[in-house]
Amino acid sequence: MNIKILFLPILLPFLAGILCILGRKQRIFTEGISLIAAAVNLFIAFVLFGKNLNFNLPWLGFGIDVSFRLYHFSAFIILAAAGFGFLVTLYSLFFMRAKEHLGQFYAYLLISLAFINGAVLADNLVVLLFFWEGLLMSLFGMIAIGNKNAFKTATKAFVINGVTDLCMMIGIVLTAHLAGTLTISKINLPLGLGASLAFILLMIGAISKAGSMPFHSWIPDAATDAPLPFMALIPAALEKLLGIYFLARISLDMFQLTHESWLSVLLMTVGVITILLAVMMALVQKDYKRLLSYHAISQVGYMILGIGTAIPVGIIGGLFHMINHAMYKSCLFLTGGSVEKQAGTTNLEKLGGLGIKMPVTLICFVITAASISGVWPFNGFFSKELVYDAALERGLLFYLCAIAGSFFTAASFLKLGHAAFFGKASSENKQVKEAPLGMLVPMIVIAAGCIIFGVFNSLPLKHLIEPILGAKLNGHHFAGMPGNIKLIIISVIVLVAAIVNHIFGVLMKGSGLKALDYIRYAPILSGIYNKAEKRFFDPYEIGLKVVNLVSALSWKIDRGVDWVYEKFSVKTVYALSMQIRNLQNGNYSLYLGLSIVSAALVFLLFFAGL
Amino acid sequence: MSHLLILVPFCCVIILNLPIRKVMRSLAPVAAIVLSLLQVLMVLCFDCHFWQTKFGIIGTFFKFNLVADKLAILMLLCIGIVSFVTAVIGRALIKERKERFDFASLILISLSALNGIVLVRDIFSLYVFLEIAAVISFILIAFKTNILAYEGAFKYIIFSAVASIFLLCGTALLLITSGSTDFSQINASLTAQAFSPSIVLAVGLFLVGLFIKAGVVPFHWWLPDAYSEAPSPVSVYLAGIVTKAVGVYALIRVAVSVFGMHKSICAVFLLLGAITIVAGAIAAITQSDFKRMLSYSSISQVGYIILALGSGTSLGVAAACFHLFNHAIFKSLLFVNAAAVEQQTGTRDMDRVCGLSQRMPVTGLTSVLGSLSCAGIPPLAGFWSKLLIVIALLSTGHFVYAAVAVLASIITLGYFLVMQRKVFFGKISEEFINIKEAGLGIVVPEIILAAITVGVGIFFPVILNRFILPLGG
Amino acid sequence: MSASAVYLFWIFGIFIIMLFIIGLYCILVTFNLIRALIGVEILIKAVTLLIIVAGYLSGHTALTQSLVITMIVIEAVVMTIAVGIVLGIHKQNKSLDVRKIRSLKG
Amino acid sequence: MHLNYIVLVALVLAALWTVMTRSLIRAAIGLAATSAILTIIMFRLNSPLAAVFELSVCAGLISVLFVSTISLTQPLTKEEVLAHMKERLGRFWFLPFLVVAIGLILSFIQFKFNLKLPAPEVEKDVRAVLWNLRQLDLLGQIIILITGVFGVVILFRERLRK
Repeated sequence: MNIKILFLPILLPFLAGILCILGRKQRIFTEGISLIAAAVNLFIAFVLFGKNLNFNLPWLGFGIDVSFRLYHFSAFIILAAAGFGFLVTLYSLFFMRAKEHLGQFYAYLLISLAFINGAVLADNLVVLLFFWEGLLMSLFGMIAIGNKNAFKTATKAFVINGVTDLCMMIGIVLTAHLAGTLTISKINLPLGLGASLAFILLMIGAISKAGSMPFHSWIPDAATDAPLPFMALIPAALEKLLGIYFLARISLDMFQLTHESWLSVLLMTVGVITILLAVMMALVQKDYKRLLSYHAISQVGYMILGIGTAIPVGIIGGLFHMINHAMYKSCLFLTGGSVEKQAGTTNLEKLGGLGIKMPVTLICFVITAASISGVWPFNGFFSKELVYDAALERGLLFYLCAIAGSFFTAASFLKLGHAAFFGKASSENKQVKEAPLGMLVPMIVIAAGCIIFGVFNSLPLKHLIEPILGAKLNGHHFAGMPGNIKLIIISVIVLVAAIVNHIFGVLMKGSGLKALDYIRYAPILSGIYNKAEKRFFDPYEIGLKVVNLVSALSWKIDRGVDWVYEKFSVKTVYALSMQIRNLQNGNYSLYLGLSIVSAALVFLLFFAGL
Repeated sequence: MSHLLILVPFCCVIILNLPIRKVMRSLAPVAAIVLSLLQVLMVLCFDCHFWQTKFGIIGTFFKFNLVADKLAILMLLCIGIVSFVTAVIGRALIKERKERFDFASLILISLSALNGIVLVRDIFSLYVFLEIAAVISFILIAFKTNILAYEGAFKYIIFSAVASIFLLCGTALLLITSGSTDFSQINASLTAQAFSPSIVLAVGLFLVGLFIKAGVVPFHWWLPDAYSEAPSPVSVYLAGIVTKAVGVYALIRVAVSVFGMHKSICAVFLLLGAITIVAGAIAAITQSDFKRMLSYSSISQVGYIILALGSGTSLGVAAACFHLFNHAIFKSLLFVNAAAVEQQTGTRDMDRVCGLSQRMPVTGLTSVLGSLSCAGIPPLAGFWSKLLIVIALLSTGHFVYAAVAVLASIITLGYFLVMQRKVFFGKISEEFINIKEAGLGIVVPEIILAAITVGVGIFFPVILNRFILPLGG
Repeated sequence: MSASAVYLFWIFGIFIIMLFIIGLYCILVTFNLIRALIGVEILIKAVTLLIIVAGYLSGHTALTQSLVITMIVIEAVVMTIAVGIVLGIHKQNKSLDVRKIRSLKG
Repeated sequence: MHLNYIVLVALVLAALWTVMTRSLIRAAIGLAATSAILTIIMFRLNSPLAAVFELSVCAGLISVLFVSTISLTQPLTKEEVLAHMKERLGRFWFLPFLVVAIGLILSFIQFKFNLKLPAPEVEKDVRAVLWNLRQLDLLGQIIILITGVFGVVILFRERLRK
């Protein structure tokens, strides 16, 4: 096969995206182009899957080559991205129908696909960085075309990701310095002091792309401000795929991360904190999309936890959880989109009783919610069990935190489902109908995928995930029911506890929405929640405050400096100038005398310099 | 065949003074323009056959010791360009036919004198040609025969005479210590022996003489008076090339080919260069007379050249020569602008004129280019030469001097902005509401010079390796 | 060169320096333009003497004589021009006073 | 050699007189005298041709130039000269002492010069040197003479027009 085919998944969506922006304003045209491009991209991804290709073209010198590497892992990510890209495009045809900025939306969508393909294929850190930053651009554009607040949110996303990308850039420089090469597949560094620093910097880039704490705060804002298909595609699927892909690459290939390393503990800690804090925030949300977006953050914690354990079972679990999460979370967002499209709002207080009106949406929601909560036999159950297994092996505390996260996840989805689909229908929701077929198809496909990946979990595990680790597995297989019965029993107990808790909450407060309010208003937690809702813990906001303080301070300094520049220095120069001019008084005898004296000084200098 | 560069302009003057004066009078300005253009063209194809040819009769009859190396070629180019510009604007600004004839003849003579300065390889012949150029300068400054011009000319005469005496003392002492006046022989003898006090005395006297001629700061007193009171075309000529060839080029030549870059010479260059830069720039900032401000700016830029020379490396010499070339171009341009302003408004007082750029767009635009180039703003030519100077200084470890160079370039930008704001920007005053753009004879040189400045800046990467770096030798 | 020649040169050197001081003093202190030019002339005399002495001591008498001849011609021309300018100043100022040509300042 | 010293002292005295005399005409004549004394030294230092030149040009031509300038500029009347004399003396009286003092100080210093002997084949004939080796200087002389002519034409233009 011609090696140039590697350029296709990058160039094709990119050019299609450019065409969408440049093309005529007619809707059919842009929609047609983007659907075809997404479909062709999916086809190419199928063709590429299972192949091993390497491409290298010297470019800028200094080891900066255009080099691509297609192997099992990258082909898998490209395939997944292409699949989600196609489905979300299909969904958007109906969802975005009446929205503005249609051309831009599809353009950014396709360009994002192109950049993700590029970033995944890249085998050179600089090329990777190029696509990585390109993704930032399309991310910014895509959020910015949302509602009125979107531009502010887009700026926030841009700043947060920009800062972390800067860290990554430094990390790349450091890595290249330590390894002596920029080619990813040739780097294999032991974790010394410098390498640890490089690892942390690269890790910051990766987990920030995946949306982990503390670089998460733009995601909930984007959920309310940006167009919904964006949420289903970018933060829920593509960025997780890319971020976790890169995290796996740096932990598995580029650095020799072992479970003895303190970096492993660091990663796991980040994962656990992300799980707990994000799910706690998710619990109390009163907006469909916002709640989902917190879960999108929370679930990243499982993946980071899984990869951070640095033992095969954890890594397999993390990666499996990555693809599972992409599936159920994008499907959940899509159901959110249907609800928004049909009911006109995503505010849970105004929703209710939609289950009868939208049965297909309800079924898809139930399947995916069960999946995310880890109910057998859906896919989330299997990946979570793998992660639990690994977490328990590394430390009881990690396991307990993970299982607690699971409990809260289940509780919040019970609340969400109860509030949105059951209970009394509010007066505005009387005429709500089922979503159009084009929106249902993607949801059904993904929901079906969730079941297939769960029931026949050996299919993805054997063919997609396990080959990534290859020889490191030592012939172990993780398909089928998890081996550790105790863990399963604990998981079931947790789920049952969540249901009991929900019933208890409903009985106490009287409605599904308020089932978890007792947590929200618990003595200590309420204060924390209040502050969190005022974005007290948002690093971006803290950063803004610090920046404001610094700028106020520098304003003062600036005035002082300005005084030095404008008044002091100018006055000094003018005074000096007048002195020199006074010396030039028209008397040539004085001039000559001064010249002779200075000539004598020059002679002295000469003799001194001798 | 560099004899012709000296002989042809001189013979041309003699022919122009033949008895058929009616015809010759109208021919003289054209002859000056044509000859200077010819020189530019000859220099531009400097690797052609012409330079190697030994013309039979002339070659045997005149046994001149002339060498045209890279540095000399660059100077010849500057001389050609600036003479061309001066001849053109002289033709435009001087109305009376007889004066025009005299002016053109003097330009022709000075062409031969300046070419002589550039090409000679003997310190006494150097002195001879320096004196010719100086005498022409006296006459040109006093060309308009008003009292202020006389005053400037008289001060220049006194300083030039003293400088010549220093030069001659240096020559005599060098003759004693090395037995010759030839560049290469002196150089050989100086490198053969250690620097004894007598040699230091000789070298010092020679250098001080050249410092006075170049207008380096503690010896600069004559320069603003002479430049600012001379007629406009003469200011262009003096600031652009005459004092540069007479003083600065001679300094570079003597420092490079005769004395060698001795440590103590470099130290003196560095110190005086820094003082010159700062003092010139500071004195320029409060001037209200357009040409006087430009004169001080000229002093300041000469400081850069000396400073670059003081770094003592071949890169420094190359940077100095490049800045010399750039300075010839942009300072001529600025003086032509000043000439245009003076011609059209009748005053040089920057506080009186205002907002001229509306009425004189070409002059305004080209003066902006010239100022920015002088202040060292990329991508104009002046930026690159200053950059090279700073690099040359940094590479020899003279961090303080490099800092001085950079900081002074801020002051340079300052006084040029003040000039631009006063003269060209803003609202035009009632007094000058009816002025027009200067005539073609001024506008065309402005455009040519601005184009050279911009072109050299933009094509700098090409020029750097081909022309500039070989200058260091 | 022998020690006596060095000694001889220094004797001449002392007188040359004295001439220099006289000339420079004249230029610096006088209030008359023509006297200033006369001061310059004295400096030129001193330099002429220096060159001749240099030629005599180093044996290059032929060379130094040709140099001195050239120099004298040049200085004569310079002096002519200078006198022309002094006359111009006198014509406009009606005075030869140095203190009246101090209008170029700053 | 003692004659040389006497002539040198005379040279300095003539120069001092040139500078210190109160009348401009006397100063010009003093300059001519200085030139003439210099000529003697040049004769004694094996430079006869240059000496002739010095005598004709400097003592002759330049003195004539100065004298004619002084007569053109209507020098001060005798009363004015007498009025200025005292003030002039105030500025000039210590010049002779300065000169003598410096001469004495310098005579105590021994300044070492490393002189270079000429190569044996060095040209001894002035004419040969001037016409064969210093052609460029001759050309320079011609050029500066032409320049001088132009200068005189330009500077005296208005004077002639009147």
